[in-house]
Amino acid sequence: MTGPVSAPLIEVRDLTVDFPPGPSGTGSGVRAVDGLSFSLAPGRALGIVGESGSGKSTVAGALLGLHRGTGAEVSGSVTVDGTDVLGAPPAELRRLRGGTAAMVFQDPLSALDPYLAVGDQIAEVHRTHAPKVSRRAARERAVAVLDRVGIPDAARRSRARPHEFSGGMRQRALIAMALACEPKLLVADEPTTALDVTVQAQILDLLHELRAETGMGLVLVSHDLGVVAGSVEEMLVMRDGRAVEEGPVGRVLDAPAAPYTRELLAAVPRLEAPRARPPAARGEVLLEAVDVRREFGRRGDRTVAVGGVSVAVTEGETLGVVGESGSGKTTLGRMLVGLLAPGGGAVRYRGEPLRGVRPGLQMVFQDPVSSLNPRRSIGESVADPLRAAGRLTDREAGARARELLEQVGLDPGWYDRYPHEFSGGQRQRVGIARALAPGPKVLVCDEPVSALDVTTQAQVLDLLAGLQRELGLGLVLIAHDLAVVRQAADRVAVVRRGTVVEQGPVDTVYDTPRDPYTRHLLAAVPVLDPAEATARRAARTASATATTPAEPEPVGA
Amino acid sequence: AGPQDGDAEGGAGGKPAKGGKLLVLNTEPQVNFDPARLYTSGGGNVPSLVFRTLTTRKRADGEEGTKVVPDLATGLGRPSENAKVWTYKLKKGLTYEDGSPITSADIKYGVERSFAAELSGGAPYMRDWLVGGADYQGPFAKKGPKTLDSIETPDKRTVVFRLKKPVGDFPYVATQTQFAPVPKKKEKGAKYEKHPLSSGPYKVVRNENDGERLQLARNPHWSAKNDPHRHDYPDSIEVRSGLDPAVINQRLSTSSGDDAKAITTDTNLGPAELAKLGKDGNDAELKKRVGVGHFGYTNYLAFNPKVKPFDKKEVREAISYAIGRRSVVNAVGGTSLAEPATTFLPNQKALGYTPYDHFPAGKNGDPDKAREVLKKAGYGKGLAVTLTHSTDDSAAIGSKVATAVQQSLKKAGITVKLRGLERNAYDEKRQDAGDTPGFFLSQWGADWPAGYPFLAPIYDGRQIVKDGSNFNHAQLDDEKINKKFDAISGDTDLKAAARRWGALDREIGERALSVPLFHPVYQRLVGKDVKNVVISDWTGVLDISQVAVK
Amino acid sequence: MRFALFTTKRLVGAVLVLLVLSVALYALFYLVPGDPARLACGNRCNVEQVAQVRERLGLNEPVYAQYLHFVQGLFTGRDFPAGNGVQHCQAPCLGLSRQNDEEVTSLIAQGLPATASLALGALVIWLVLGLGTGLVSALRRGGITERVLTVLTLAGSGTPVFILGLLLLMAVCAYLQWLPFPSYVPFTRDPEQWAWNMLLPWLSLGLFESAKYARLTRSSTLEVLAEDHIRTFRAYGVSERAVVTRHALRGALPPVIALSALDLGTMLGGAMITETLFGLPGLGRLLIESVREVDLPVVVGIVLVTGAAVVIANAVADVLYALADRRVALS
Amino acid sequence: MTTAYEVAATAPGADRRLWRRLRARPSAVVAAAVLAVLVLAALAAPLLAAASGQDPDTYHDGLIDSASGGAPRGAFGGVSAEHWLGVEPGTGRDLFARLLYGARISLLVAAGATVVQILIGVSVGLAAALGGRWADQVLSRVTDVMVALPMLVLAIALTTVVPDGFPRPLLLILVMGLLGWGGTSRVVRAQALTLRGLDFVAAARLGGSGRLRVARRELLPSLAAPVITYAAVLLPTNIVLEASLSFLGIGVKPPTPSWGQMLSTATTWFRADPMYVLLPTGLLFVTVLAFTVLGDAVRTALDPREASRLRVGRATGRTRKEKKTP
Ligand SMILES: Nc1ncnc2c1ncn2[C@@H]1O[C@H](COP(=O)(O)OP(=O)(O)OP(=O)(O)O)[C@@H](O)[C@H]1O
Ligand SMILES: Nc1ncnc2c1ncn2[C@@H]1O[C@H](COP(=O)(O)OP(=O)(O)OP(=O)(O)O)[C@@H](O)[C@H]1O
Ligand SMILES: [Mg+2]
Ligand SMILES: [Mg+2]
Repeated sequence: MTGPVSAPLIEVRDLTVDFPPGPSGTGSGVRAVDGLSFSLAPGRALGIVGESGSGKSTVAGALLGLHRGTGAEVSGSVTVDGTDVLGAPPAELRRLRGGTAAMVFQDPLSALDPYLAVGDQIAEVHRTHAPKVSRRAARERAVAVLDRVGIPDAARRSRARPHEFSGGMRQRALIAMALACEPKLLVADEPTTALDVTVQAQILDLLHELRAETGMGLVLVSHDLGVVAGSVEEMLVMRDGRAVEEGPVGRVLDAPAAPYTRELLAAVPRLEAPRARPPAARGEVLLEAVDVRREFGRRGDRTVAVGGVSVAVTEGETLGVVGESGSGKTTLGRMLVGLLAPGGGAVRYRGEPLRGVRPGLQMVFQDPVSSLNPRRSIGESVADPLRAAGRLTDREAGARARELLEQVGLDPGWYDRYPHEFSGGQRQRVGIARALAPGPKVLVCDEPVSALDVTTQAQVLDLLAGLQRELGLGLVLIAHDLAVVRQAADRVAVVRRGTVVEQGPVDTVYDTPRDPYTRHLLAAVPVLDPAEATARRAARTASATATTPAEPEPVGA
Repeated sequence: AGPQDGDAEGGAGGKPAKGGKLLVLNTEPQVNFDPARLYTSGGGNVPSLVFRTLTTRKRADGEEGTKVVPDLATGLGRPSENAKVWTYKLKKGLTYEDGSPITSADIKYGVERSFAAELSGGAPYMRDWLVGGADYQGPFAKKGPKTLDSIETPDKRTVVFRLKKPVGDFPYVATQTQFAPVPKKKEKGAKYEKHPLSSGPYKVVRNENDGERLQLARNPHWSAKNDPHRHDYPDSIEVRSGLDPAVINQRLSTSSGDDAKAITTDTNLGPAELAKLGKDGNDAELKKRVGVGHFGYTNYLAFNPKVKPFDKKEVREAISYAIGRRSVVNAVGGTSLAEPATTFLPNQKALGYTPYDHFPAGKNGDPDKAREVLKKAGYGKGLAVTLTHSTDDSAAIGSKVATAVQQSLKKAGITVKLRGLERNAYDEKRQDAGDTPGFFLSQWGADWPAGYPFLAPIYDGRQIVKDGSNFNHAQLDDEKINKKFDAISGDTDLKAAARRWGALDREIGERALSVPLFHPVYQRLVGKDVKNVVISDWTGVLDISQVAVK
Repeated sequence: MRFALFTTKRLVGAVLVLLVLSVALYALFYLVPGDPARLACGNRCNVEQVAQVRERLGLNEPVYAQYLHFVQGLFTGRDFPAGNGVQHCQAPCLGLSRQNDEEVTSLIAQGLPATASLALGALVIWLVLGLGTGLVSALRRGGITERVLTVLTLAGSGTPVFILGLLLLMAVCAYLQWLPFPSYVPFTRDPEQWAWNMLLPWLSLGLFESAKYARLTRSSTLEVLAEDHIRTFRAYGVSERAVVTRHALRGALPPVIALSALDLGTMLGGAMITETLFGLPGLGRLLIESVREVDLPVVVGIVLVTGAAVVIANAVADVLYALADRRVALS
Repeated sequence: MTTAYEVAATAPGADRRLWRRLRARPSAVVAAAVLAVLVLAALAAPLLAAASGQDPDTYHDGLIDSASGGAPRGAFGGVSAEHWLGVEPGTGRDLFARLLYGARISLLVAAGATVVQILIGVSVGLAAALGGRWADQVLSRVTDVMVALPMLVLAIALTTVVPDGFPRPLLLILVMGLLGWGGTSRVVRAQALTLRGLDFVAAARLGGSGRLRVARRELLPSLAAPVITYAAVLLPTNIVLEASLSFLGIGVKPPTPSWGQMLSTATTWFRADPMYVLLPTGLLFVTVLAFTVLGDAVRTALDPREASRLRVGRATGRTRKEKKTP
């Protein structure tokens, strides 16, 4: 407000952020951001990309002075719309936060107060920056912005509490909160990471539209190059707290100067990439689900998680299962390995009905963090199934576990280490080793790579493919990332709300999708080419105006 | 004796006058308020405001207060047939709180109903003494006689009791609440206590929380004319019980607000409060408000000679020699709260106190003499015994005394193992004639100030109770001694009888069947506006019927 | 509707457990030394009298029969022989006190007001003190204020009630003479006197309990303050006071409410020591006395009533919790 | 899910880190030191008492004033060269020795009771969480009632039922332990229920582990942190509880001293002999305080939130180091 019009909206000079050892002397200090400088003109959009831990969120936070009072040591200078963020007095800082620059956080599930109505929260923030506004007017404003971000029936929904909103709606609400104060800058830290591709596309489109409408600046933080490609003009690639490459988005993606950027680009799985391996010969059917169904909850609020699905996996074959969040993929996977009893239909393993778990069917879990017991060494975790089976002596089990670790590409010497000492990709490997321990015939992998960096993703997928070849495993690969499935699966089943809408060989389904839903999904996948992205967005907007806007999303996604 | 200066007007001094509200702060709730169920010496304290009895204790300070005086009756009773028949004549014009007359039949009925199982709890003497009393089951009994023929009411004012044997103490016994009149038509069984019909100066207005809160008001039909012993100074009396003793004493000593007009009828000053009294400068005023009371009571070590090694008299003697009474007295609060005892009978003329010390132990015990005696008995190398006691210290038969005994016997080479029992278990154990422990703490108090109730239950061989509550712990059943009990108890000359009881106590003492430890002394504190404080040696507590708050 | 169903289910479960519990209590107190008949009869009863009393109290029946009669009385009421007539005890009949034939239900009804007064007042105190100090110390974390408050509240919990209460009594009533010594006045008789007289008991029990609540409030406030949504409001420039009062407190309350309901339930069984100390005619005192006198019907009666109170409080706490925090589903 | 996982993640191989974190808090260090001194003093009670030339049982009738209630003669409750902390009113027993010996019982009973409470609580809580719907229903209701029971009453009843030869400290441990496990069981059940939903439990089941094995190998290690934290709360509570039981007359039997037993006899003496009250009260208070401070410290140290995480400071906060570039 105070700065001259021509002045940059953001001016970051030599920003360094150190996180000192924890307040009670834990760990060593971390230099999260190291001498970073960049600037952004008003109304422009900047994308910050980089792998996990590269310092993206720290930079985003520094723009609003969020590190003040946390013990982090910040040096350099950050100026946003003429305000010296690091040195401004508290009142001015508070005005900046929300008033000048608003932040949209990564996790929409937890970023809203669970106890208050969404509308009230937005109104509260609005009144913080416009104290003269009456309570009532603030509420009206909240409804207006909610309506603006596409919440259907905004007046009614504004009285709902966050848990009654789906993930996409919550993210919209957060954006609405930002809009309520009419900021000049929107800082969005991974605004779509937790969301489905279709919802992600909607949110990105919304941001795009709002920028066009209000002329605000945008800083978009993401680890997904595709997300950034279609939404910003400029791009900053970070690694270990430093800028690796910076420039207009088209230039960086087309002709990356830094080797790291090239590496990053190469690892991104592509929807249109041809399959890297020959299709597996269809062998004997190992595992088969026949019209399985499963419901949760009691009479009052029943959800049908899986409503009659039939799939089959043969030896040496990979079956991909794709679908949006909450479509029942995990439930199906758990039924396939016997962790969950089907509520109807049957699962057959080698022709016999499955009752309970069995060594031949194993699963690799979605979340590499919670799937390992943090209190047990990884070797113990891997050896445990062997010990439980009781066929091997303790010593033999240990030896076998080491072999397995080696097999998945881990150093057997790490046997005694604990999960927290490993990266996500390594943990996922441990999970695979453990699943292999009982000598399974079929491995169900529930989103084995969704939590991983693109580079790590590629490694894990390679590992699975190798193992499959070696052991002749039947694989079920559950994923919401369509590109991943295209790369790794032989056949694919597209799930929507607990039923399979389309099933067939990968190429057929991807190249000539028959079901509209499949087409819808494919269209929502972000692409790396900015031009292509703009074209797709136009197409999406056109079809959205043609049909009704996004269908109401299921609650509790 | 009453307060320090001994005059009967304690507290603020001046003449007592009518008016005001008296507050009574007590520890024990008056759970029972039925005259049949009460077991209180001299008709109790609060109950005796409501229940007049044939005779009553004299409301006077100290020794004078051990005398028995007529109450409803015109005299102390006329003995005949060698004190086996006692005849009482009621005063004229006696009425209940509702104005209806009190008749001799009501006295008879009151005694009869105390035989009912529903109304158990009273003193056992009538059951033991009245002709036919042993088999009578009270007026509600399904089988057997409904009335007791040995109580006769020849006319409305005369009641005659026929006893199995001569009883010289009958006038004392007639002070108990079982001798309060109960009109048969007001009988409500166990519920009678909700509203017992008053014959005394006050009546029950409210009884809440099972006797925890009592509200008494003047009985308009009571007349001082035919009750020279009680007074009705306060307009109303409120009894609040269930209070912590320390709190009661603190309230009385602070004496602020209503507490200035407060007394307690069951709470003694504790050691800590006495220590405070001695130390603080401004406590002259407080000391004035403390009255000293004596109640015939003895705490003693009891032996059961049927149990080894207490069958050897030398062992019992050695323990008698070894006992250090100073430690024991200190354990219960020092010399202000206990007097060391060498006799079984407490130091009261009415009881027949005759001093003796058969096994002199001095203040701190005589361990050398004890060892010597032990050696004779063959325990030269020392002796290990178990002392059974209660875990409840409030009655001074608890762990504190036991530990003091343990410490003093240790010096004589006697190792004492303590066996503390919870109150009920302890009572059951020591009163179980078949299984009495060899060595335990016990205590005994007088049901009335005379030798008979003090000695007979303890040493009369006929009083050994097989399946009930036995107090003849030593299970002494000596023909010669039993005869003496019969002879003295028939003596209607109470003074002469007292002397004879004293001689008997001394004689039994030689047998070393118990080691008297101490006689408790009571220090009673009253609020600062309380007047006319009277503490008799019969009850040892302040007599509520004399108190004035104006 | 769901809450009602949920509560009913919990209650039914609890009633069953309470019945089982009463069996255990019966058995336990059956073993307690001290012949109840003899205790009821009095000190100097002879064999025949004790036998009569035993028969009258039904103690000559085998235990299981006694227990069955008790349960029967609960549902249909019971008749007891009394003097020249019968004493009818209406359902739910918990029996008669063995000490003086009072109906247990009426004894409980008489003791309840004092106990409830104590529990409710103490609840207010510990909520005010606990929430207050907990909040302040959460806000001033690491500061001197927090340390002082921590030590103060701990002083409450580290001093047994019987010391704390006595010290308060002596300080306030004896030394400073600010208040007369408390003596219970029923609320219905004189609400003002009631409050003045309950003040010290409330304080001593409330202080003792408040430490727990201060700590709970502090930790749950800190927990909420560490949650992501707090970050949102701070990042939008909302003032710290609003963050704490509007957002953190709301999240910190449910566990405090839940624990309060529970403690309240437990306390209805009588805060024995406090009642003893202040001479409150409540259930706690009655209970202790009855245990001493092996007055089984009273003991069982009070324990059952308390048990029921706690179970109800428990269910209420769960419902409150779920109402306050919609994220928690009733299960 | 993350929060549940954080529960599990509290101290993965991080026991060393835990120590480091604890050491970094001065209050925790002081508390630990106080407790160490107390425990050592309790263990060495006979030695220390002998060093002062006293024992806890001998009466000194000469040191008290029999005429005024048995209060100790001399200042500060009879402090002297022989009796460092004075003597007990009524008996003249040495207070220093009695406090030392008392510490043994108080700490032993509190620690023992805590162990029993934790053992039962953990077993019941785990069984409820893993045993299926019926087991859960039954055990949860039983737990409700356990929590509801007036512990003091049952304690009174139980102590009278047990044969009197039974060692009292053990009895107290059992009574407090057997009646006081409700809270632990609830905590454990709740934690176990959340943990049970975590993937590593499913993984263990897939690996062929039965319920017992899952409980032992997967859940128990992760429950350690919350249980330790809870135990740190239970311990001081149990110390006070022992005192309360003694107040009601069902503590250890004399002449064995315990703090609670001393306190219960001391209450009336606080004006006549303040030392007699203040010493055990003070000790009890210090112990409870130390346990609580240490418990809080352990809990914070075990709190995963202390680990790195983007925190947003208050607007009023300042960055610690501000280098302004021109
Ligand atoms: N509050 C904090 N305390 C200590 N270290 C921190 C803190 N926040 C972040 N870090 C560390 O700083 C580095 C950069 O973190 P940052 O969150 O900025 O990365 P990021 O690029 O956003 O990663 P991601 O993609 O996983 O969100 C990491 O090593 C991280 O562990
Ligand atoms: N244990 C459960 N209890 C109740 N509802 C459940 C349970 N597990 C899953 N559901 C519901 O069943 C539906 C399908 O869930 P599922 O986890 O199988 O989906 P998903 O496709 O794996 O989703 P995501 O991609 O988010 O992992 C959802 O609506 C979910 O809320
Ligand atoms: Mg980030
Ligand atoms: Mg899933």
